[in-house]
Amino acid sequence: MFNPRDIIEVLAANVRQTKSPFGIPKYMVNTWFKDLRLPKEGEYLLFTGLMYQFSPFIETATQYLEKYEDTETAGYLKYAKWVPGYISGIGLAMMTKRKEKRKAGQLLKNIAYLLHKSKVNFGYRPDLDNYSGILLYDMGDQKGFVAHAKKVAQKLKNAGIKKIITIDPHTAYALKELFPKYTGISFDVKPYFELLNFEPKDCGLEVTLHDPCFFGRYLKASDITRKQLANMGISVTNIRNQGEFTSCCGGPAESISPSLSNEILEKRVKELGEPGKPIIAYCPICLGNLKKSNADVEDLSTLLARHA
Amino acid sequence: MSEKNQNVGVYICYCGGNISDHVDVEEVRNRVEKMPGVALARTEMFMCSDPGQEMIIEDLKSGKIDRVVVASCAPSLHETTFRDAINRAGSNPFIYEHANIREQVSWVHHGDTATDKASVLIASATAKAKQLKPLDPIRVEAKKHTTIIGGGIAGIKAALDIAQTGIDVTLVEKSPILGGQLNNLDRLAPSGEKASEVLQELLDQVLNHKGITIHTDCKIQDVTGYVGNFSLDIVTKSDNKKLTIDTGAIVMATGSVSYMPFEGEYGFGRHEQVITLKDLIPILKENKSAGSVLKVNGKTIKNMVMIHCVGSRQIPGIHQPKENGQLNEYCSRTCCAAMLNVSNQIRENFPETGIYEMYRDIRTYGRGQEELYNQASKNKVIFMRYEADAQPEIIPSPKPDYPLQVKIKDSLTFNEEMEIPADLVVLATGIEPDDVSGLASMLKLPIGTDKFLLEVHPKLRPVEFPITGVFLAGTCQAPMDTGEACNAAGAAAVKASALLSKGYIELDPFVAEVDTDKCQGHGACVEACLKEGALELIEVNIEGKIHKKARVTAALCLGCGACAAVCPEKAIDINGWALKQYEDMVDAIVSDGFTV
Amino acid sequence: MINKDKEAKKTAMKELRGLRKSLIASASSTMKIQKKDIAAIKAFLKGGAATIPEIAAGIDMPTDKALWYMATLKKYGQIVEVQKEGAFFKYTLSEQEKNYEKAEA
Amino acid sequence: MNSVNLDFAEELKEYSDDTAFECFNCGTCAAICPLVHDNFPRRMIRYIQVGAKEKILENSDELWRCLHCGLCTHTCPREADPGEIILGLKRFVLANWRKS
Amino acid sequence: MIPTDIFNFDTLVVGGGIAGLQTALDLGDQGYKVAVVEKDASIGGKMIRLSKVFPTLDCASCITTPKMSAVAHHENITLFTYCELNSLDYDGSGEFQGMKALITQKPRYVDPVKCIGCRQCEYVCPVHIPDMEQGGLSATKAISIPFSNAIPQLPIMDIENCMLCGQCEKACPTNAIDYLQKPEEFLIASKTAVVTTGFDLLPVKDNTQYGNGKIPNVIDSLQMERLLAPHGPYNRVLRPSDGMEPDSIAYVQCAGSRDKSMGVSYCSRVCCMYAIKQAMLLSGSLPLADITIYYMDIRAFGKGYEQFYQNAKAMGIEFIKAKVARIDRGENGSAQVRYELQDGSGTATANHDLVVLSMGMVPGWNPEQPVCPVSKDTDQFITSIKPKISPVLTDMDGLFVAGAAAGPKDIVDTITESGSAAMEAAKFMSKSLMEN
Amino acid sequence: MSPQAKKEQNKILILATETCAYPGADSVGQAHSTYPANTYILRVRAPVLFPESFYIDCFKKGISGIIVMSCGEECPYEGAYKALAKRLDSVYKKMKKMEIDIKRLRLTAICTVCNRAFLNEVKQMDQLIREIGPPQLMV
Repeated sequence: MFNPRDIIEVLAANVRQTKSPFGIPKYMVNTWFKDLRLPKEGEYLLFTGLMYQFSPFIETATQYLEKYEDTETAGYLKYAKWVPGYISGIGLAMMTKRKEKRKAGQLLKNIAYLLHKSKVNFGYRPDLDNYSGILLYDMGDQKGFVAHAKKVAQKLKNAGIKKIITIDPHTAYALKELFPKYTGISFDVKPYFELLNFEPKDCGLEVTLHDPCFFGRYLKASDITRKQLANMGISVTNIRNQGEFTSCCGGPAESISPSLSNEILEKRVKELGEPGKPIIAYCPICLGNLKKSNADVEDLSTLLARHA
Repeated sequence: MSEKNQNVGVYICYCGGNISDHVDVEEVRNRVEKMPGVALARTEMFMCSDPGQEMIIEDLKSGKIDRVVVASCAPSLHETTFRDAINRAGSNPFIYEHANIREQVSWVHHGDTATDKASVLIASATAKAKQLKPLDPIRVEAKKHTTIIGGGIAGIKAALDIAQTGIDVTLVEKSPILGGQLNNLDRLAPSGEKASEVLQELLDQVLNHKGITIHTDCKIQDVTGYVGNFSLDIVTKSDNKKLTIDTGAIVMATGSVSYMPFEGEYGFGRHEQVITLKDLIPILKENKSAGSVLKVNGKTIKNMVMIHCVGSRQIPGIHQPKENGQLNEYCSRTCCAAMLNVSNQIRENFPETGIYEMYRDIRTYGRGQEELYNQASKNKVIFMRYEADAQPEIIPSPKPDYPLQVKIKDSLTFNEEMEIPADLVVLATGIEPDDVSGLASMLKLPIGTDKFLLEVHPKLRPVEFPITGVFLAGTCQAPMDTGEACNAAGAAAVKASALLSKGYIELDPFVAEVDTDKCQGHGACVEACLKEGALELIEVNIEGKIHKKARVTAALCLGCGACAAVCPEKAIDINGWALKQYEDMVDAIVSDGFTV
Repeated sequence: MINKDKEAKKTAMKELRGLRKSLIASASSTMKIQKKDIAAIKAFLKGGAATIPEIAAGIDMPTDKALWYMATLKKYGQIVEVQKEGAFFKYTLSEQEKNYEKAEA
Repeated sequence: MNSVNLDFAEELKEYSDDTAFECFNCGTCAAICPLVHDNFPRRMIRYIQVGAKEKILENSDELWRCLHCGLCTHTCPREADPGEIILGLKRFVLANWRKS
Repeated sequence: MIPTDIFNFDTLVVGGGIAGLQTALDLGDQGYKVAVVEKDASIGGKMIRLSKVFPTLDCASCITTPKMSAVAHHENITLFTYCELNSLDYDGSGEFQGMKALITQKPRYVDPVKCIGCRQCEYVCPVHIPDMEQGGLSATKAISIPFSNAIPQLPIMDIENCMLCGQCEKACPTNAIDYLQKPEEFLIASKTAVVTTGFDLLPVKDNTQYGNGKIPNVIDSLQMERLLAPHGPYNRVLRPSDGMEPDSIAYVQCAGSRDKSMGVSYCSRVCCMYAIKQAMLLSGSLPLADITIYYMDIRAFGKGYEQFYQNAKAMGIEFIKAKVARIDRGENGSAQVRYELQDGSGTATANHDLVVLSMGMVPGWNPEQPVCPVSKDTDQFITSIKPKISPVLTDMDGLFVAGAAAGPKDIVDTITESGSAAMEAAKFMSKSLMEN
Repeated sequence: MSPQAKKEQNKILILATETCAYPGADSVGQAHSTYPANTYILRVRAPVLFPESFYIDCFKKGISGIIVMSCGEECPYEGAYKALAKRLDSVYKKMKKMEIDIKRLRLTAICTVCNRAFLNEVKQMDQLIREIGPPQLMV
């Protein structure tokens, strides 16, 4: 296990310097929208929080960290914070495969497509789409989080944004629960799948849904995804640990202890695998982590886009 | 028993196949018909049906029979049905005997053996029936008056309940005032009513009720009599005035006292800062001081420790018994909620006074009590848990800012030894029954090993004593809170009211009866009798000679038959269940029905 | 008069059967399965006393279901519990049932 | 032997709601936690209750093994919100580190 | 529709469990005319379904049956079993001013006058259904008398599972089968009413932590009562998954009680004692089995209870202070419980052949407008307006409550409270008598 | 009386208390559990009624075995059970003197639903008297 103190300081410094926990400049990460002609204005603002975009980089970072966990080198990590964030971040970016990056981008494109097909009036502003700071909050760096969140929220407020569509559970939680509490700025926040509206059809599929902790438990949104799937004729097999009782995939532990993360992942995959159906995730961290297990996993947006 | 031949009518039921599938009912009838003493034997598809019952009534009315045997299902199902039918025929219902040929024959035996056994059982029932005689319920005149002993909350409530149904009540209290333990309490857990207001609400009604006479400052000197007709001699303590109360029933509501810690128990008596919860409550009641910190005897209480289970849940070999050897192994039931209630009051009124509660198990079992516990947690009362064999230790504090330090091996903190500084240590002392041994021996009331008065059965007869007409309510029975004591009082009151409402009491006719001709006055029966006062030897003048004869007080007789077993002359027997009857039944069984 | 009552009852019963059609169908299919299951258990027990796991394995039935039938057949006197083997009890056909079987044959 | 610290709760207030006192130490959170099997998070909560600040700082690395999955909070019989308590402790410990 | 049948009584007792029976007896003995309305096919309530009762360990049936039969034979008491209470309210409009209860007699499809309780119908019925009187652990027939000592001894036909095959009709010796029976409504007018509607257990299926009732050999405490009862489904204690005699049995206390996350924040009051009692009975019938009780606080508060608890400890029953956090399917039919070791040595899992959940108690009846306007407390049990002076008083004049309808309660406290309710009802009636 | 009626020589007399054992025997009937038919159950209020001579006389009359089924300590008659137990002790003494096998007399507690215990008692007594036959004390 890495010394948490070192990790937090690295992340905090990165966010401070680059607005990104991994020190990767936004222009290098957020590219998915470029060949789409998305409107800038709309009733809703699509706010990705960059979580999906980060996921391939996190994977690379984890592979890197895994090698050094519990070795002497682990101790050197603390020097990382003296290296300007963007340098290490660019390094990370270079190490990450292009194919993985493209895949992550495709998920976002799918979501834009789904919203569009559901006739949701939304716009996208890359300048307003920033990392929410949630990792700092989770790590206990309250000051760092609040400072960052205030900047992000203020920017949105200044742009006159009131309604926001989020994609991943962490960003959704940050915007819905934490921003009002710590920045004093509130928005009407909805996860994208709440706004989808398709003609009912019968796909005749069966899947197992992995509810992320934040959607399942904190935001109690797992019924909405089930309703959407039911509408498509996709039935969800019930497992014991779902909805408010969902189990962690182990993803968030990656940065602190990759081996612990793997241990939890193994347990969760066993639970999800029991019905023997394809596993559907709807959180970039869960998706990335579950994929490590060789299980048949895909993102909710991919499934929906294929059948919508 | 008269020797004249009785005419027994025997009625055998087919039970729609239930019996007749296994028992050859007609064959049984043939055999029974020939038995001596049997006037007639009939069969019917359903004896319990109207035509079946009518048949019996007809035969009785026409005078063909004067004893009835029905052979059918278990007596628990239809004994009363047939007794009622006989009653309707104008006959005495006790000339009836039941033969159980379904549950104990056709449902458990098959073929010829079933038929044979049914015949024998009927023969035996017939043998008994021939010995039956008409019986009348025993009626005892009863005074429509109840005496309540003890003027605490249970006594007051019972008095009021009984009086409101129209029965006169006398309430006897040993102290000069009514109210008992409620006088020592402040806010009642869990709902926080003021004890004084609860008490006053009842007192107002009791004092104004015309049917209730109150004697305070009184002692009971003697009790005589039996149900419906008790007599109590009481005397006032201050001026020695004597008084006799004639009463139909008695309710024991003698209440309880608080456990007194021995010197040194948790530092009690050695450190002035160690007090009992009972001592703390009046301090809180009077403590009107504003400010955010509790003051006791002028001293600021920054932090206090409350210790549960003092004088309760004691374990032999671990706890120290009292001088009389008594160990309170029971739970005092009320202290957990009372402690939490006080803790909440203190934390809410004096937020700068910290509280540590040390417990073995938190027993907030009652309605609203768990909420009290939760509230205490919300109020930041800190709980620590000790095992019975590792009690907290109170020592003088090594630090100057607190007088005491409490050491505890806290199982909630992973069995670590903890030290808590304290300005005050409060002991939750348990409930002990008030000493009523004198009264109990006067009334022959049983006392349990826990020294509380002992009811007949906690579920069948929870507010009754084996002595008919004497009831119990409240904390003389076991620890209970105000609401529970009032419930117990209501339950005792309803029993007393039901008993006395008619002005007389009907008792079972199945009591012992002495054949005075046969009785030689040996007195063996009196010795064997299980119920004091039910049997006695009296002297009778027969033709100028004094003879000793046994006499039964029917109102006290249990009807167990212990007397019948020991009489060398067979001069005493139980009506309806006589030994002689059983002997005849056995004869019928051994002879397979021939000697009936 | 009696005939008239009989007719009326017949019509009412017919109506009732119509009304409860789906319930009756599901009850009879349940009954058929039960009959088969019970017959299988009894047939197996003709080969001698057996424990629940043995019966279940022998007739390919889940153990909990086998126990459920066993408890029921025991209650209605068709099966009796005999000796214990390890942590399990053995069950066999009751005398009554054996006689009945004989009579059938 | 541990002396209780009566003032720690006050110190912690800055970082966390004081729901720790609502905990009645049933241990559900510790047994349900999928990540840490060492009496965590109850150990931390109990340390808050008895004011064992040093113990918390000594064992602080454990806090970051919590992923904030929320299962403890979801199953807490008293609704003491262990998940948030741990988050609060992270803040407290981090602030302590940064101070030193 | 206004029912034409109106029955007049002094008191209506709603619920024929031990509380209702005791209330009825205490009123009947004083000469009041009492109606007892029971929703089940037999009176006796939960108590008649129990094995033995604490702390005396006498058999529940032996205590309940005499009270049941006393009520059934009482000249002042009338039983209405298998009846649904549709509404209960004070009615001051007409000539009669008092409680009016609208009741539906549910059809048994058996003529109660003709039936002699011979059970021939049950023997011939070809359809087996789970016997809920036995916790579903064995079967009964689609027409059956609910249990051996039921009062009245009348069978009930379960039309959901009846094929209308006519076999019962043929077998009945008294032509009591009536397939065409219809529900019948009637009114009971009474001066007072006592609600003794008792409790239910929280359903295991709603409890995810303990497996939603899907883990084999995890049963609730009432099912365990049946396993221990002399007339139980197996006549001995076996685990339901495969009939094995369990070697290790665990009790999970506060399953749903004292637990806001599971829906009941209050203490269910009786679970500690019945778990200890069952543990004692088990160690009697399975002397070699290991028995463990996982608990938070042992609440042995009543007369003789603490001594009972200490005896259980001395008998070798293991008490572990821990709240079980979750139960999982274990190996070979066992169930695995997970709990914290409170001494600080981490967490543990333990495998048991049989796990009994001491599920929390919830009200057996939910009076809601317009059925009955009596108030409920936050705990959903009927509010007691004078919890100190008389816990049986509700906010409706003339309507009283007793037993578990006024909060979880053991049998001893229930019987006492029932006496108290009978007293209040009697006082209410004699008061109005004097006023008139 | 048909000739086949008198064929059972080994009779068991059961004294069953009205509140416990007698309904217990009924409960066995409700369960349709069979037991030997040579059992004759007498409903009694409290067996303390029977003097020592009653038991001896029964044996003299030809009863092979007697089972006293009481309520045990839960007897509704306070103190009766103790007196009964004492009574039976002296009956045993007399039986020994008269060389009657004391196993012919059993005291047991049977509750209203003690089916298994009831059946056991009857079975054991039946086995016993089948082994040793009726008492040879005929007067």
